[in-house]
Amino acid sequence: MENLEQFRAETREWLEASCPEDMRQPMRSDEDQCWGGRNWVFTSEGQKLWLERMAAKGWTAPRWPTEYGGGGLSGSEAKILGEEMARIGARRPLSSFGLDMLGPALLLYATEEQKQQYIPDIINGKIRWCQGYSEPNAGSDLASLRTKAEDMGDHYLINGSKVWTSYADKADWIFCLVRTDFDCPKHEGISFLLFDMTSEGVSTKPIKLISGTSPFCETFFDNVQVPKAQLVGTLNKGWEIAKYLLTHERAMIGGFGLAGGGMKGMGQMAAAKRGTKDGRLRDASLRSEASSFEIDEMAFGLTIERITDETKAGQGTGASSSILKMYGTELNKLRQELFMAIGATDALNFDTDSKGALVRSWLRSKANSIEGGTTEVQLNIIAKRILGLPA
Amino acid sequence: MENLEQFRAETREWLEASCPEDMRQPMRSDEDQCWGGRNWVFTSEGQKLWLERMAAKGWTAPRWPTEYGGGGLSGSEAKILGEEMARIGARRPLSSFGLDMLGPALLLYATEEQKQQYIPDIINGKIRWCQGYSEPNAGSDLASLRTKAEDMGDHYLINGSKVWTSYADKADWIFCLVRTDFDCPKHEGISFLLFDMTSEGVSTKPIKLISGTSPFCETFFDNVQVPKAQLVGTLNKGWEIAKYLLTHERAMIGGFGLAGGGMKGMGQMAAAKRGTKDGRLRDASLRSEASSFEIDEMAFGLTIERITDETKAGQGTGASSSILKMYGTELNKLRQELFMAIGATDALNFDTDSKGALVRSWLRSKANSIEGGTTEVQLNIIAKRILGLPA
Amino acid sequence: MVMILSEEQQLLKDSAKAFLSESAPISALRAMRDAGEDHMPELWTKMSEMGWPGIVIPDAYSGLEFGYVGAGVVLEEMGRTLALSPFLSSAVVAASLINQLGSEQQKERYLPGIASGELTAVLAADETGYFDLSSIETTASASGDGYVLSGNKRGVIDGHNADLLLVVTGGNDGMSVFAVERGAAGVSCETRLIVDSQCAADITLDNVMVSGDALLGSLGGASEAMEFTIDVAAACSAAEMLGISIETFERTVGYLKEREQFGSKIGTFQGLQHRAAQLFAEIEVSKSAVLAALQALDANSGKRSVLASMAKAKCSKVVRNATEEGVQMHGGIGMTDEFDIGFFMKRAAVCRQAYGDYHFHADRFATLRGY
Amino acid sequence: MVMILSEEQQLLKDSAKAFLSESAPISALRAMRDAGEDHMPELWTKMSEMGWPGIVIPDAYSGLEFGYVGAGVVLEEMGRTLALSPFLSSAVVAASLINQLGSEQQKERYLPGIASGELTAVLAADETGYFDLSSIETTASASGDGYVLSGNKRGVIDGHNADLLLVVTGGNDGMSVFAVERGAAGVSCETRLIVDSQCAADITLDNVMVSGDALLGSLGGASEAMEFTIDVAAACSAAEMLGISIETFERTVGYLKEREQFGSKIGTFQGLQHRAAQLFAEIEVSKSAVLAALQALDANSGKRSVLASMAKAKCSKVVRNATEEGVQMHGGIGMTDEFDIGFFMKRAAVCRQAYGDYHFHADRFATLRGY
Repeated sequence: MENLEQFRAETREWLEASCPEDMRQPMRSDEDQCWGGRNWVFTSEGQKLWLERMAAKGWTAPRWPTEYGGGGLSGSEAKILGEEMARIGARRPLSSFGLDMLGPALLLYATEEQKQQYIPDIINGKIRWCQGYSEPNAGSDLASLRTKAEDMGDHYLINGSKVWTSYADKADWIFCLVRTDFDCPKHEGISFLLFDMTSEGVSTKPIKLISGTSPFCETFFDNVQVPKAQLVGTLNKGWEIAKYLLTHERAMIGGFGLAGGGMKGMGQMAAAKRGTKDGRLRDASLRSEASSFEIDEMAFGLTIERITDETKAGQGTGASSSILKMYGTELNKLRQELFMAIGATDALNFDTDSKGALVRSWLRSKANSIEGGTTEVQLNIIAKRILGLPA
Repeated sequence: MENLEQFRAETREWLEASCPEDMRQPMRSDEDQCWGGRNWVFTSEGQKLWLERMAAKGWTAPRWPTEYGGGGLSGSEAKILGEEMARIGARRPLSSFGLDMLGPALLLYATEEQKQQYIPDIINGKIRWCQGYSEPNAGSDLASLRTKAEDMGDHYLINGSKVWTSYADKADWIFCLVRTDFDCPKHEGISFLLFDMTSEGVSTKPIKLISGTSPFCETFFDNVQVPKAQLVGTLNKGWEIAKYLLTHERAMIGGFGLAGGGMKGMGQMAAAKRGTKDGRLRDASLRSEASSFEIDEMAFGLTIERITDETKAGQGTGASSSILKMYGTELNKLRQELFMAIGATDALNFDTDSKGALVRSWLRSKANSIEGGTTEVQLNIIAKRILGLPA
Repeated sequence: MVMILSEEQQLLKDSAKAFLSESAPISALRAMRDAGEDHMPELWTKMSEMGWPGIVIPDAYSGLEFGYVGAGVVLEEMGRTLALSPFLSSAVVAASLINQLGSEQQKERYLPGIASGELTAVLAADETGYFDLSSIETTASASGDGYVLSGNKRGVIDGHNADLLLVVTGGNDGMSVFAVERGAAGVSCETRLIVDSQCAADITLDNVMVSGDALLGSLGGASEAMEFTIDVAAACSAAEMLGISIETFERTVGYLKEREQFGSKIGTFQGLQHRAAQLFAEIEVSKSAVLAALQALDANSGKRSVLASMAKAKCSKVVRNATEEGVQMHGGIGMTDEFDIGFFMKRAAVCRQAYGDYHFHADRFATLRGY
Repeated sequence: MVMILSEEQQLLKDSAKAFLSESAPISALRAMRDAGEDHMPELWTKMSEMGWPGIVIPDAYSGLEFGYVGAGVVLEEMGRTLALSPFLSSAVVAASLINQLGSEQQKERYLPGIASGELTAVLAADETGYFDLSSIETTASASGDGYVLSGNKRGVIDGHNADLLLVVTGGNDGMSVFAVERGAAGVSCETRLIVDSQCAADITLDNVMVSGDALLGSLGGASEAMEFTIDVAAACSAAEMLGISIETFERTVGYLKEREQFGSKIGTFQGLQHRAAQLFAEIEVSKSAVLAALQALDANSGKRSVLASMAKAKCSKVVRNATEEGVQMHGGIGMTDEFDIGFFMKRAAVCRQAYGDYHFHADRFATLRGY
């Protein structure tokens, strides 16, 4: 306990000294995130310094082993780091699919050489990764993928296409599910490959969403050569890694259900905008809806904490990522609906500047219950895997 | 139009003269209904007179043909009669499964002799009917019934049992689905029989519900002899009559979704009990819920009107009874929840006198979405028959 | 009142459907947007040739005097194809207000122009974004034979394209309405693109001088006519949302019948079947709500306001449900701009807010019902 | 705070589960009801032997000092078997109020008796039926060294069986609490059967004379302690509702796996699967709400009241959903008295109302959150 208090004090001091002032301001929009990578243009000197300083301590990945550049913190220490960052409103230094998704899978499934090669550049933000999972027409039936990797002796030859690849047009490397055996049930015969997006034969085409933004791409592979050393795990057993990653992704997307750090509560926001009467939000119907939402939001936030604590204590319930994904994304859709109601006619603005952010974010949220496994898929998983209901 | 105005004036005059004072009071509970039948004990002279007077004009069944004792009114006239009865708060003179269910089926499927024999006693309330449909373990799968009717030459021999028979212990006769052929798909081989509940071999056992009341029975048939003349429609084609009747039943149960005549609105009731502040219901959260409910209730009431009008105009949409049944019963469950919230701790009373009426009615309402075809069955019907979704 | 359309109303609906699917399909809206435009003047010309702008306007002022049920069935069809026009704002809402409040001279001056489609007018009432008419701060001061108007109006859809603004003023004397030419000195518009590809205008009135005959009705005497106008706007906007719900639902059910996943049509999954069936029932219920509200306007019945707020509140909820399910059941493709379903969600967002949102009308409903 | 049970808390939960399923299964409640009884004195004796009534009472007053998380896990298990006892009303709620407000002498006088189970006390606060403590009209007038109390208390569950009433008085001076023996002259009870087979008492205090040391704390000084007590009551009653939800849900899922209709197990129908999965998620979420509220009580944290009202509001909704789905998915048999599922719905109705219903706590939550 004393050590933890000491850790807290030192961390606080270091953060006070190291976190640039502009990295303590709330993010105004997604544009304020730092994604890193070969072609990243820092939006400010502060953003650059903040990433460098945090990466140097391994604190972009606080719990990963120090041998690959991670922070090597215990769970309790990492929690303290999070609390202390929240205390001063410090932004996350690096947003990254490498940190949130690929890294944990590499730590579990990759060879020592692969870990040495890929993990440090995830931690210091040198390489930006994207995820090649979904394919056209596959939809929720992810395992029906048809992108082909042929064994050409020293390399695989990749042909096919992916869809819903987040930021493929901005990423340096891709982690990708490919079919290496067509003569077996669909969940077998899938392998997990890593390759450079500048490889010859890779091309991307952004998909314009109803929100007007294009965070996703279609990605095409035309005779792309991938060295065999870039296969992770066992040939034809990639579905196991895929499932592990999907679980991670769900938990991450489920985090959408949480209110942003330091944000005002929904009800307070409504009261500030709509006005009060006798100390109560003027619109009684909106007040009821806001309180119902905040009750769920708070209970959901506590559920993430509880499940995290239970998992640490080895008491995890299995498909909890499906619960969090399903609940968190539905909650976020409701949150965005309430933002729209509070914003009233102003919220309808669709200008490309920050005035249109509200409605774009509202439209974007409708994908939450589709991406990373639809709400329906999560409900099926809960019904079958947790509740054991018959097929 | 002139004729209708004249009809309205005459009807108003007749009702004013003929409806006893105590039959113009709102019903306090189900106990105030008049069900008629051989063993009926009128609760007042007014109840007796009211039934006799209305039956004499055929106005217990206003639209049925005069040749069987019905009122012979047109749709517009019947509507006016209803409006004029509502105007003075006149109670329904006779509650009856004969009127609501069997009668319409007889008019459609029975022989002339059968109509002459059974319909007049339905109209004048001399015979009280019950309905023998559900069987133990059949549940929603009604057509899987196993009660057997063997052809014994001049009569059928009935063996088996029914469940959820409403008021079987108080009824004089039963209309009953029986299996007359076991060697065919389940929807075929079903026949529709009428017989006297005092027949040898018929016995009933009331089922106590969670509300503490016993409106339903188990009904047992042990070698009951039924004359062949009491078969309605074609042998083995009883399922057609059953479907027709289920549709009627659904529409009737869907009527639960309507507020009782002359009742105060939910919100007004809440305001009267909970109190107001600045002219608004004091509890803002309850107020929101009440207005949301009343909006649905009003829109639903209008939907019954619209569907009725469309049906009259030959524009009916098919499975509308499923929509009304599903929506109306869910609405009634919500209504009862709101009554409980408004009644607060007083509403928890479970005394057998009128103090316990609220909570019993709340408990009773939970069966609305089960009886007469569950909500799930209605949704299946809508999905498949109206929307044409694939099986 | 019998809750079915008369033969004339049904004919109008059928012809509106035929015309709109031909002349204003979704692809027309997409083309307009992609061209950077915010309205469809040619479509309005065609609608005007058919006399639609005169549907609710009395015969005496060159209207068709076809009533609100007529306007509603046209709006329902407009909701199905998302046709953009000043039909609701000018020909229905503004025309109704002028007809309620104006003198004989004023009606003669404005209504025939609106009925022909040559003049478009728009209500400039709200200043809060919440359609909170109790908070109007725009003032009218007497000045000579006329008035000077000052204030700010917010989020007036298509306001910058209208010829005439019906400016509502407030203050201690009560609400008044002035007919102000958009081009009048002191009137300025700041327009902004909104989500359904239209523009909304924030309008500033800076000491705008108007003559005495710009005042519709008496000074401070507009409350009753404004209540009527709110009812018109609510019921007719509900009709448009009904059309959006129906069209979105039909497209979604169509998709359920054709899309395959896990080796089956997704329409075979009971989870989706039940949600579709529930939504169908909700749409059936909102149909009745809309028709009753429109009929009550035509009859000017005592239940007019209750029914109008009921219809707006109900349809706001149902159209939200219908468009959300529409996107969800289409899955990823439903989120792409290339696919049409998102257009319905966007227009629905605008309709839900216009003339008072769910909370506004649920509150008004409760107040009208006495609690 | 780490959101898992400590080893001791888990042991207590396990032993409560074992004891209650053995000594107080649903069949015991049914037998009690059918015998025309309204409480279970023998069960209380056994619970007392195990020390349960002392769970939240400090060691100094012969309690176990096990805290609110401890009380909560026991209540959750009580919810699973619907065990009837004065545990919540006396040993948790009343004991907490005395412990908060009483002087050293008063605590020594009452708490050991409550901890041993020999003395039962009950809060007599509400007069409206809505737990509206701002409307308390019961008065306390000074009289000699003591006070005279007059007023009416409504719906005090098990009030006629308690030894001691904690009577809350109101008025301009603020709230005060008096410990009044139920047998005191001027106290009368009218009892009525309520839906879960207990009785509630409407209590009349007609010029009840009490000595000065019946006043807990200072005159008019009970507000803060009452807020704490509301938090205790809300969080612990939420724990009981959680137990009801879990048990009802498990029985329902069990039924889905065994019941056949249309030739299949009904658990294969995706419509039911999705609803069951959603309900499961809601129950998981309410588990966290309850644990956090209980932990905040033990820590007396600043978020205590917000969390308590959150937990009560959330669990009220979830237990309604769980019991409704329980009956619906069981179908006709779920409606029969012979089957146990209805007992859960009935107790849930009482828990949902007790110590403030959903609307009360949603409102309190919003107020505490500053809007």
